[in-house]
Amino acid sequence: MTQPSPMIEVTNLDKYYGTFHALKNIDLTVHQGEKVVICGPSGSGKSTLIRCFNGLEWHNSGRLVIDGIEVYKDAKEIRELRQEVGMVFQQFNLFPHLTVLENLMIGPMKVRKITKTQAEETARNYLDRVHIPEQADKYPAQLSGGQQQRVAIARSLCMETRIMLFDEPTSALDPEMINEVLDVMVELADTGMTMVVVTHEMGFARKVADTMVFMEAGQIVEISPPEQFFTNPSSERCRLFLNQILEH
Amino acid sequence: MTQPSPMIEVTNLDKYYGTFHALKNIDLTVHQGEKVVICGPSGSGKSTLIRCFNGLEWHNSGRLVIDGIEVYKDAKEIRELRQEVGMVFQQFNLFPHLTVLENLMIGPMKVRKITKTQAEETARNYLDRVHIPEQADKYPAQLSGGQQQRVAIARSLCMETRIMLFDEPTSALDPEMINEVLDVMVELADTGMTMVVVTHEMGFARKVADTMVFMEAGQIVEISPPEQFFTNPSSERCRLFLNQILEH
Amino acid sequence: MQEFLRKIRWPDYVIVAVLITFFGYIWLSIEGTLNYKWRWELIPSYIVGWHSGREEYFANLLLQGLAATVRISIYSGILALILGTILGIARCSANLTIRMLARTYLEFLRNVPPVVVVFIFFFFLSQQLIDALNLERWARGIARQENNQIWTFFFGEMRRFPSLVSGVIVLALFESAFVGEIVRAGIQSIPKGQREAARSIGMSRMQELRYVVLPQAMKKVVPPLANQFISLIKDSSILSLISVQELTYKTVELVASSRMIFEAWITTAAFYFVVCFGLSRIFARLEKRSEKR
Amino acid sequence: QSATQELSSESVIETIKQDGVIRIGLSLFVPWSMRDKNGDLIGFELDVGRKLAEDMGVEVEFVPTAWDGIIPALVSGNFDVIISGMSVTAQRNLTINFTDPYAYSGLAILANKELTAGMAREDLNSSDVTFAARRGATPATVIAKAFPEANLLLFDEDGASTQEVLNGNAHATMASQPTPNREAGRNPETLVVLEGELFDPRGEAFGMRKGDPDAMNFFNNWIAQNWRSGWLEERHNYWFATEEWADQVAQ
Amino acid sequence: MTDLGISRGKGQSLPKPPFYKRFFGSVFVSVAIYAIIVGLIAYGSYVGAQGMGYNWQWYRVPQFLYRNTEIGFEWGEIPIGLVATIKLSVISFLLATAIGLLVALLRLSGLVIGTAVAVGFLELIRNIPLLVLLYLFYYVLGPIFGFDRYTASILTLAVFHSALISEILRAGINAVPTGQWEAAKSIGMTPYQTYRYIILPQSVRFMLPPMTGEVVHLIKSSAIVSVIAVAELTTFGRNIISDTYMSFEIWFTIALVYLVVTLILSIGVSYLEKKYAVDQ
Ligand SMILES: Nc1ncnc2c1ncn2[C@@H]1O[C@H](COP(=O)(O)OP(=O)(O)OP(=O)(O)O)[C@@H](O)[C@H]1O
Ligand SMILES: Nc1ncnc2c1ncn2[C@@H]1O[C@H](COP(=O)(O)OP(=O)(O)OP(=O)(O)O)[C@@H](O)[C@H]1O
Ligand SMILES: [Mg+2]
Ligand SMILES: [Mg+2]
Repeated sequence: MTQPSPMIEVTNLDKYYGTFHALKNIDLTVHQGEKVVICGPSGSGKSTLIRCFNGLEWHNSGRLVIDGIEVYKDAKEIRELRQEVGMVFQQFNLFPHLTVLENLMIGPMKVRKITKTQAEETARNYLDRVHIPEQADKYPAQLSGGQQQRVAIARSLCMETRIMLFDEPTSALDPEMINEVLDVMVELADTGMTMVVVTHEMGFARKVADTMVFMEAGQIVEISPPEQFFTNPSSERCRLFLNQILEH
Repeated sequence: MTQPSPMIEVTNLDKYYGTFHALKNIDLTVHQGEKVVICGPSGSGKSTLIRCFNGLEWHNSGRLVIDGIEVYKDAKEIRELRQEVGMVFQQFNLFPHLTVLENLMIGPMKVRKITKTQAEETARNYLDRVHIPEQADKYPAQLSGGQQQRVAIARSLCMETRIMLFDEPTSALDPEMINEVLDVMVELADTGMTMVVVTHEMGFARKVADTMVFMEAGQIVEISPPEQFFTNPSSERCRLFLNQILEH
Repeated sequence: MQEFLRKIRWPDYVIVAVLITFFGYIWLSIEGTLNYKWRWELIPSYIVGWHSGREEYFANLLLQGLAATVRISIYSGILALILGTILGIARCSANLTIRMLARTYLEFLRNVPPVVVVFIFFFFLSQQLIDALNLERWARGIARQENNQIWTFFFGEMRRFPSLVSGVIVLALFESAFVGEIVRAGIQSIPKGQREAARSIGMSRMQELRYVVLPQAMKKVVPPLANQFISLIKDSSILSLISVQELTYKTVELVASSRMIFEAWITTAAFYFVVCFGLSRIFARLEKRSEKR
Repeated sequence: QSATQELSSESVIETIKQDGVIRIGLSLFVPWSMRDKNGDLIGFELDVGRKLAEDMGVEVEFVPTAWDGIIPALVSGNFDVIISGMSVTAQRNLTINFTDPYAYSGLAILANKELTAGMAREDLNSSDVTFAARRGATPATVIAKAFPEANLLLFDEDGASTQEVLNGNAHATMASQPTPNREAGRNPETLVVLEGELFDPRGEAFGMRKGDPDAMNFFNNWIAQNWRSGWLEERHNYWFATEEWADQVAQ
Repeated sequence: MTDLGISRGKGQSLPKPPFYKRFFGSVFVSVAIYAIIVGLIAYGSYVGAQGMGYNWQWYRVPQFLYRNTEIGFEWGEIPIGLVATIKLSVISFLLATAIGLLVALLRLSGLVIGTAVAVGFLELIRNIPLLVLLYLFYYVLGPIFGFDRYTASILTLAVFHSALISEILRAGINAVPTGQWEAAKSIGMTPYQTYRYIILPQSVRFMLPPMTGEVVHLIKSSAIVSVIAVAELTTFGRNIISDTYMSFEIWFTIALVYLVVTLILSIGVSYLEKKYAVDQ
């Protein structure tokens, strides 16, 4: 694998919630076009880490460089950063008072200040990409979970971001709907988007991941390519975790 | 397979929620010691069906005979029925204001009117059986999900019921905890308890089920032994569902 | 301090300026245009005074009123709790008749102004009740006795006992509606799963209520009940309209006798504030502590 | 039992004798009744009530009641009689009975000393003079009738009109005695009560529930006696004309 | 597989619920019993009061609702009072909303002194009885700022309810899930844009029902200004009573008028609540 320019560089990052040490000395580099899958037990800090990547949480020390720009706590800078970094949440977080189309258009129109027609064109384009062009005029509450999550992905894509973060995008879904979302994510991966995904869907990880990251108790315990990660993880804790997950 | 006396007999059962036809013409017999696993897509009526079995819901027409007694909507009789039929819920539903031990003892003491010492003895006995004797004095909120669900199972067992119903007992659990609950259920199955389990854990189903039931849209689409169910289901819908579930 | 000053931003200064102007204006108009003669020095003697006849310290009007307010609040709080719990359970009853009766009572009380409710209850209910029980004679009998200190401690001046009783009844009836709603909300906030679990181990409806629902509901109900108690203390001031001798009424009397309008009302407001605010702090702290446990 | 016997056994006089106590309803109004520095009730009514009880040979119990609830409270039996400086009006009389008056008080003029220096009562009827009064109250109508030439400022409060006179914004106001006397006593350097006959004097009487001739007879006779003996007048003078009691109260 | 006939051998079919249970359980019977009980209570108190010598004069009540004089039709005191009450309430409510918005914004502003002032104001208002507040405004602040009883009542009601309204507004804003803030942030919106396009449109839904409830509350508390004789429904009621001494009849009529008005509004509230719950 050649190594293009790094999109996310984390060095020595620490993060506290009050006195609770949530992230301990994290080092991680994500290159352009790379797909990173993060897994680990509940409470290990996976969400906290990727929320740092688009400034929803602030690190207390260490360096975090996104696309060549170091992230500080500055309202204006961080807003620009967020336009480069899309995020898909476990709970979808669609805007319930707007239709699907409006959900997709509001970001480009209000933040990027593009015209309504242009925004609508982009929105319909991405709705196609997530395979639900026919739902454009419904409200989020009228959609199934899987459809909602695909809208959420499209909403991020509409901002034409260069990096996409996913925080357990399928764990709030019924088993039957997990696939349709994962399929969209696989397609997205094929376009060459830089992706950081927190998930326990190991089938998906096997298919798309360039790098697997295993976290525990706020630390990164293992970073390795998927072949090695699934067959021969270097840490005992990671092996146990995989067994638990894959058994049933 | 010999056919001992039937514990649950459902004939021609229909159930409406208002005008919504939730169960349509259900026929099912569960014999003593038999393990039945029910699966099917969300909203297909699985919960509704087993909730009829211990009178949490009322059928509108048809016959439902539990252990030889036909079930009508009569508060007193149904209470006796419930002492024969235990139920384990998806959300555990432990009593949060009581310790684990008190959770186990309150039923036998207040309903069966046995003495405190006796109740405690039974309770400790069943806590052993679910492998958490050391948690007796904690409150439910202090336990992990898996431990809570095992307490819930023990609580049902303490009533010395003859039939146990499980409604997706593992679906609210973190992946790591599913196993410990399933293990307890497998052990329970080995004791010869009559069990009706709604679950999507097909590994478990393969291991213990005598009969697999597949429901869709309020109807039983398929009843067959597990060998046939997993390898060669007779209905197309069922096959599709299994594919969905087993893929990842 | 440095830290604090650093956090202050320009709108803060605007706010401070507005406040200073406001209070400055009040001060100027009292001192300048109104010619009002402050007599704050008299207020303490109306709280605890030196009795010129009996030659001893005694609780004067304001403190008497405060004591009466506290008594009334406690007694009607207890009564309202009992009535309200019954009402709340009735609201969740399986029987439609009981539910509708409870609902009627409640809607009446919640949709009619407290002032109107107080007058209606006073003239219709409590006076009749007092007459029927012959409370007046009984209370006077006690007031004439030599050793009535205990009675006086609990109920104040025994000759005014009937007025205390009607105050307590009126207030309790009025507040019971709100307590009832709190209890009902508490009962209904218990997840359906809890009732189902109770039922599926064979409990009867009573057992379900007694061992599963009420114990949990009680815990949830305590904080809103505490707040309701504070409301009750405040609402008790309305009783002054039916001449119950509590703090507000005593203040009216004091103002009528001494014309210390400003001082008396400010003092009374401060009394209510201290009692209510103090209680709300205490309740908040207790709640936090019980949460920790 | 004959009808008359029945009537007299239902009289409030009977219950007073039975209970050994007379309950008197009153509402605080200086100097009819007020709280002294000890928080005890004093005033003209209290003297009247105590003497009445003493003459009847029973205890006395005063029931302080808000003014606008005093008649309903009497009707519903909270006390036996109202002795609270209540003047006799036709409207009130439709609902309760009144005895013969036991006191007479009327309106007096309270003037600013400086502004009205050297003026007689008649001089006030001029367009240079400004009166202050409470909107809708009797004084306002009386002023308009007695001093048609003068200006009249209307306020919502009794206190407000006094304050206006005190501040020199109005020459005079009118109020029922003894308020003017007291105000003048409190501010002797600025305020003065103009000499002369009281305006519109009305009688104040005891109020009773209807249909009780026995009590009516008893109270009327008691009032007549004490009027003749001069006791009522003496007490009235003490409370209304003098300031001897002023140091008992924080005025 | 199974013979249904045999299964009867062990357990007899259970009897249906007994007749009396089904009888008392039915809606019609329940409503009938309810009506009987309410009727008995009403009749009992009527006869009871009469027995105590109270002289019911309901026939005198209609003249206070309307009159047909020579001049023509004329509204009575009670409808006039009701209009006054509503006017008083509406003015107070508008003022209260303005003050409440100011206080809520101060609290959410993050300003050090601003927040402290807002909290101080809220605690002060919340811990003083409305009646005492009214006396403070009328007797203490009235002369200072030179306002009359009507202004004093409006200010009292507005200030008292502004504390409650500011809490409603704040709760409405806080009721929008944090996920919405995060989603808006993560597509790069500014705080102002987030408020404008995401938070406020959603929080209106949370605020509308309690705000309507607050109107009902305000109408009820407006009755207290009768204490300082401001012309409104309760004051007129008390005036009528002091003229006619028909306390029972008039109080019941007044209560009924309030009940009708507030019930209509309450029904409106629950309609709003349902409507917005469905949209959700
Ligand atoms: N806002 C917060 N304040 C305090 N502690 C927090 C906060 N958010 C998270 N934590 C704590 O930080 C730790 C890491 O949380 P995080 O959400 O990153 O875990 P996670 O790996 O995403 O877990 P999960 O799989 O359950 O989502 C947890 O112990 C959590 O309790
Ligand atoms: N109390 C109720 N009132 C009205 N409809 C209901 C009620 N309970 C369930 N339903 C409807 O009945 C149908 C069957 O519900 P049920 O809970 O039995 O499904 P399920 O198979 O258990 O689904 P899941 O896997 O999601 O638990 C669903 O469409 C549901 O919406
Ligand atoms: Mg997480
Ligand atoms: Mg279910």
